[in-house]
Amino acid sequence: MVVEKIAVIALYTTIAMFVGILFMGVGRKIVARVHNRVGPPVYQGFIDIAKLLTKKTNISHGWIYDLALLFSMTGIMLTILFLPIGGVKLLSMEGDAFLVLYLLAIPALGFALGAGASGNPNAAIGVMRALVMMLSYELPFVITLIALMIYYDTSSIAQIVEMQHAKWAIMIPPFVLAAAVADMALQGMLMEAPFDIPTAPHEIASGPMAEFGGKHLGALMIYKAGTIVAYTTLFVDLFLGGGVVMHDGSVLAYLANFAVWFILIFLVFTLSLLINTSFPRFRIEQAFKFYWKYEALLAFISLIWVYLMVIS
Amino acid sequence: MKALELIGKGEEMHGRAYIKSDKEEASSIIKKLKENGFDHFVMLSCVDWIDNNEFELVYHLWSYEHKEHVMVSIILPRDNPSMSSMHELFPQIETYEREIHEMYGVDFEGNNRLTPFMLEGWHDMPPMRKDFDSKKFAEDVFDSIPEIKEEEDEGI
Amino acid sequence: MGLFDGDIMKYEDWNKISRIASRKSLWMVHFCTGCGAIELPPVMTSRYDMERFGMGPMATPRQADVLLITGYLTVKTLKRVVNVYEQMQSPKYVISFGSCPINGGMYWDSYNTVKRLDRYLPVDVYVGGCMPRPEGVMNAFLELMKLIDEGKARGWEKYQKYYEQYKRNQKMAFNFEREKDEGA
Amino acid sequence: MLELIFAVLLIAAFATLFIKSGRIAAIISLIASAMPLIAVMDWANDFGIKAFSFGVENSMDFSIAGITMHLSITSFAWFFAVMVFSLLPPIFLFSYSFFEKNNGFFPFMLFLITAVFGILLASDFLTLFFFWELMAASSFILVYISRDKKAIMSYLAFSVLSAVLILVGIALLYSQSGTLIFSDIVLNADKVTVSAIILMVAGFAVKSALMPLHAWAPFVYSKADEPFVAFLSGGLSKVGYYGMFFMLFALPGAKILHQYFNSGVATYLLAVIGAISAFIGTLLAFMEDDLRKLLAYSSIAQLGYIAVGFGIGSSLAMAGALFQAFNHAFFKSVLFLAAGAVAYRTGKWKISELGGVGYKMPFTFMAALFAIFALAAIPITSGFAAKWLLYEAAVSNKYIFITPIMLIAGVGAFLYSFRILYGVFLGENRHDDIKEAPLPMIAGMFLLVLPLIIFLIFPGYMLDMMHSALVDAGIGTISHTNYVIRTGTASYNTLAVVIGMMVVMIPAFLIYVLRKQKKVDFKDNFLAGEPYEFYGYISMHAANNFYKPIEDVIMPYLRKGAISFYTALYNAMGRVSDASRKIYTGLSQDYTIYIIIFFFIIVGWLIW
Repeated sequence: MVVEKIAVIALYTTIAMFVGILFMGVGRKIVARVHNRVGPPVYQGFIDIAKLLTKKTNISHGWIYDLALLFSMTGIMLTILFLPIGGVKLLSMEGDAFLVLYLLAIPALGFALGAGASGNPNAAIGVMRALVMMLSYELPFVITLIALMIYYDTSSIAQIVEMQHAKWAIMIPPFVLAAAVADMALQGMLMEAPFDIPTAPHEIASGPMAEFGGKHLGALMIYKAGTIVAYTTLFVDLFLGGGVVMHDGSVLAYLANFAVWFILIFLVFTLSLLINTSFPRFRIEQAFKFYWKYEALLAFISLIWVYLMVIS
Repeated sequence: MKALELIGKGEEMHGRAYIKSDKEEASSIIKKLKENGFDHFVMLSCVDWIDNNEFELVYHLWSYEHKEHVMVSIILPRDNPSMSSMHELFPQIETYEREIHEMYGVDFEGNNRLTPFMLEGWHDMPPMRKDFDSKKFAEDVFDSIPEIKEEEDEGI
Repeated sequence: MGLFDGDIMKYEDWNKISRIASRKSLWMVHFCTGCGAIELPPVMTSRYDMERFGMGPMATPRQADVLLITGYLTVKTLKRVVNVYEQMQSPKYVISFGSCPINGGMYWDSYNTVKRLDRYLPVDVYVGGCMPRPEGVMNAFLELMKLIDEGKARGWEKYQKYYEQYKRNQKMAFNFEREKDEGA
Repeated sequence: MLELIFAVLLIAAFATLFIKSGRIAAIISLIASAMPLIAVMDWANDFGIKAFSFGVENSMDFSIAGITMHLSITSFAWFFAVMVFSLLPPIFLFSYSFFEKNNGFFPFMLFLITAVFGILLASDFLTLFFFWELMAASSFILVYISRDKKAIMSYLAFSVLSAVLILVGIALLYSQSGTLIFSDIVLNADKVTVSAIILMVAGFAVKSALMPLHAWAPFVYSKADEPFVAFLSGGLSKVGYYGMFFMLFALPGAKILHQYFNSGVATYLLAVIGAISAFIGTLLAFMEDDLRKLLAYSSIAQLGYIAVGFGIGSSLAMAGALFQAFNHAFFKSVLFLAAGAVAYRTGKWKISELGGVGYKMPFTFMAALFAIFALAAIPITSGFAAKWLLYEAAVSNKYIFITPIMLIAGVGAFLYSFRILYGVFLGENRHDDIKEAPLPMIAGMFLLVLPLIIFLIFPGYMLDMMHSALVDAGIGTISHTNYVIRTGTASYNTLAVVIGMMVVMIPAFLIYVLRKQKKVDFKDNFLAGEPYEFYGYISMHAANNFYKPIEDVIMPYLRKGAISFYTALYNAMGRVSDASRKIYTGLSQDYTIYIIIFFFIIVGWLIW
């Protein structure tokens, strides 16, 4: 039984990473189509990563710089382990939403350490912006998370997914507002256009990644692909019922749930890309004020609304 | 022309006031012009008259009130020319002076930043002077650099 | 202990895979020196769209494979270009735009412009024209891809092989000292 | 047994008074400080099953000037003793090479230890207050060594404030329950009024730097010697929490407060104060440039978490609070010792001046790195388990105001932890001439990091240690095995996280091994082609004014912070005392009038 469980977990994690890399190519295709361009082939993500990993010479700024490579990939795959994907509870019975929130911080901090060790001033400014972005979008996201926890009276994502079988969370009135706020926070997490402040190529030479090349950049591309899957799956699990359509344990149910999950995260990713193509880049203070003033206010309203619903 | 009345001498050339003066008097003329309306310092240029062996420094000023352009020109001898710096009047003059010092070799007393400005690691004579043969210099420098010799075997 | 440095997978077919990968996704950093940089936006935008070949601009030389020299090079900028080229990670390629890097172009007699770029850097593809049109630039990219595919784009190996000669030439250009008597 | 420990400590203290060389004094104090730790360790097996009683056999009574003091160990005092005394040997090991000359650090540190030992063992309020004063005095002298006027004055003012609050509290308790012995007060706890509890809790809160009473912390932490500050922020603040724990739970103060206000508002207020101090502490922390002040504000923030746990009061929250206290004791002392080691080598405190120290001091950097991971509660360290328990408690009690603020303070911890790592240890290598810290210092730091690793995989051990403390104090415990903590709403399996990480590390390691790589110096960096040495010196260290963009957004709101409140108070007191000076005019007639007025007030009061 345990071996079968490990096999399922390994299968789903690798599938999730491949879906992530596929989405990078698809993302660039969608953005190109919006620009009325042909755009790269859909499998461009795989080629980029293959090219980076087969670079002949690689530079390193010391053992902490290599730590970034290990930390970022390990952290994001560990997060995917703890997220229910397509209704399949990988390890998410063992941990809960707070654990996932802090697991998402491991790659960010490891990445920041690597950038810091590279000694490039652009990298440090990029990391400063990334951490400030994290602080700013974390407030509204956390408030919506607590609203969900109070409503479903549990803090484990797997149970939240189970309780949404009958009705998706987004159908409950206060959670429509909460989903909108969480989607804008998702825009910040995926670092899409209005909030791609940390890795701004024009201002700070692509921020923290200024000194990353070759296999280090390849690992970071895999990390970026992982974040696309991890954040969108988190959003889908919390608000759109985790893509669970059929509940009996048959293979058909696995496939159906997986297909629905795939479609849902594709829609969420496309929505964030469309916002990406239509917005210039904010300054870091504007993003901070946007999240802490307007988003936090909306989130707090939905939190109080849920609180009143729960008490009555 | 307003400038000519102000200074009293000089004539009108192609619609611009052209005032000839010499080293000592130039700064007082420009100060006088600056006070009554000519507050925009356009540029400082240097002309190399190699035939009569002299440099001509021309200070261009413009006045938005009178819509007039005035040129104050100074003649300097060609061998070791020197002029007093006027960066107290207009701060940007210091940069023009640096450039002219580097390109023509005119020495400006009082300007303490006459360091190499655009040419990095330049040990030759100032290149904009007419007696500097740029084509010959180019051949000397760039043709003397040999081709990259590759061994014939193709096996890289 | 390079896992793929030939000890597990045969060197040739490993080279083949890395060549295919690097051909289909060429990332470029362009050193916008002369008047050629303005030729690149039309190549990136919707009419010609170089991204369909997987090419895209990158911010730092560490991340890039192709160095675009888009115009004339003075001795001062050549020092920076060499610095950027050495920070790139091989396999790396150089494309130079315009006639100035070929033979000095209209600055053939200037005291400051570098006449033949390939004495200082190994150049893989030259693009003629006093600033080539976007079709010329696209043609150069396709040419580079063909060279990579046939394994002929070995500028970076040439640089490593004849490193001393390149360095000697660069040093001669950077601090050239004519004897005083020749001058005026 | 207790007499022997007290004797050893006092003899060592007096001995080190006269020793000039720091080395010998350090060795003596190291041996002396190990004594209470050994005593505490061999009491461990007593508390497996022992019910909560004050009369445990190894108690001791001694009398000074006719007053008898009762000392005996209890289970929760034992937990705090383990936490506080396991800090000391590594700190003394660290200070073996930190102090060439014995500048009075060792004797008064030993007096401080006897005082803390006395407080934790006290079983009646008189002994507690006696040792509390001894602690205040010896720590004041340790602060005095730093010769910084502001630190000395603020520490003096606040320890006097806390002593007065506790003294009045004890007097009230004595007047209401007629006795000072803890066990008797617990018996007739219903007669204890609310004001006594509030005063005592406030008095203890001063020592653990809760928000309104925290003004002394930034000054004292940034001026006193590093080893003392490590113990002050790691150990002494926990003694303050021991007092609060005793007042709120052992002597069921929390129940009395609930009955009085017939709702949990009082303890909820304590939780809110804790959350606010965590939030504002973090905001102030990541804008600081002085490394020690930054650590001071981060200390206030982390201590705020414990106050939140005390405020909520459920078994989950209390387990989280005690676990957080344990973690905070260790990772905060490692951070202060690391700051001390860096200052020992470079002599600088400001983050903007430090830079690239980690390249030359790798072991200090590794210790600080692990401590910062514990501080930022990354799931691969034991810090996360503590904060997870607190979040679980807050969510299950549906506190919608505290939980977001706590979580944001947790995320804010990443900001100043990166500031320390980048500003001090990484970045441009500006300190090429320094050597690694001497061996005793590194040994001290790594000894302190050890518990954080042990409780990383097996938080269950920590919960077992607390088990008897929580049960005896009447708080009940939470279900847990060695590595899984199960609560009503969710469960957290540390083994799953660690094994998952190991398995997932393989592909990442594979990619790392894929190609050989060339080590490159930080000078070979992308500066848009500019060679590093070209202009003589391009400063590549972007650690000055690091979070300026948010500072401009946040600072206007924080302008009127607590410290400016105290300066206003300070000036107000100056004016009042100045006005009162005018009364002593030196004329005898005025004095007679004052006496007559005073006489009339007394008579009026009696008649009325």
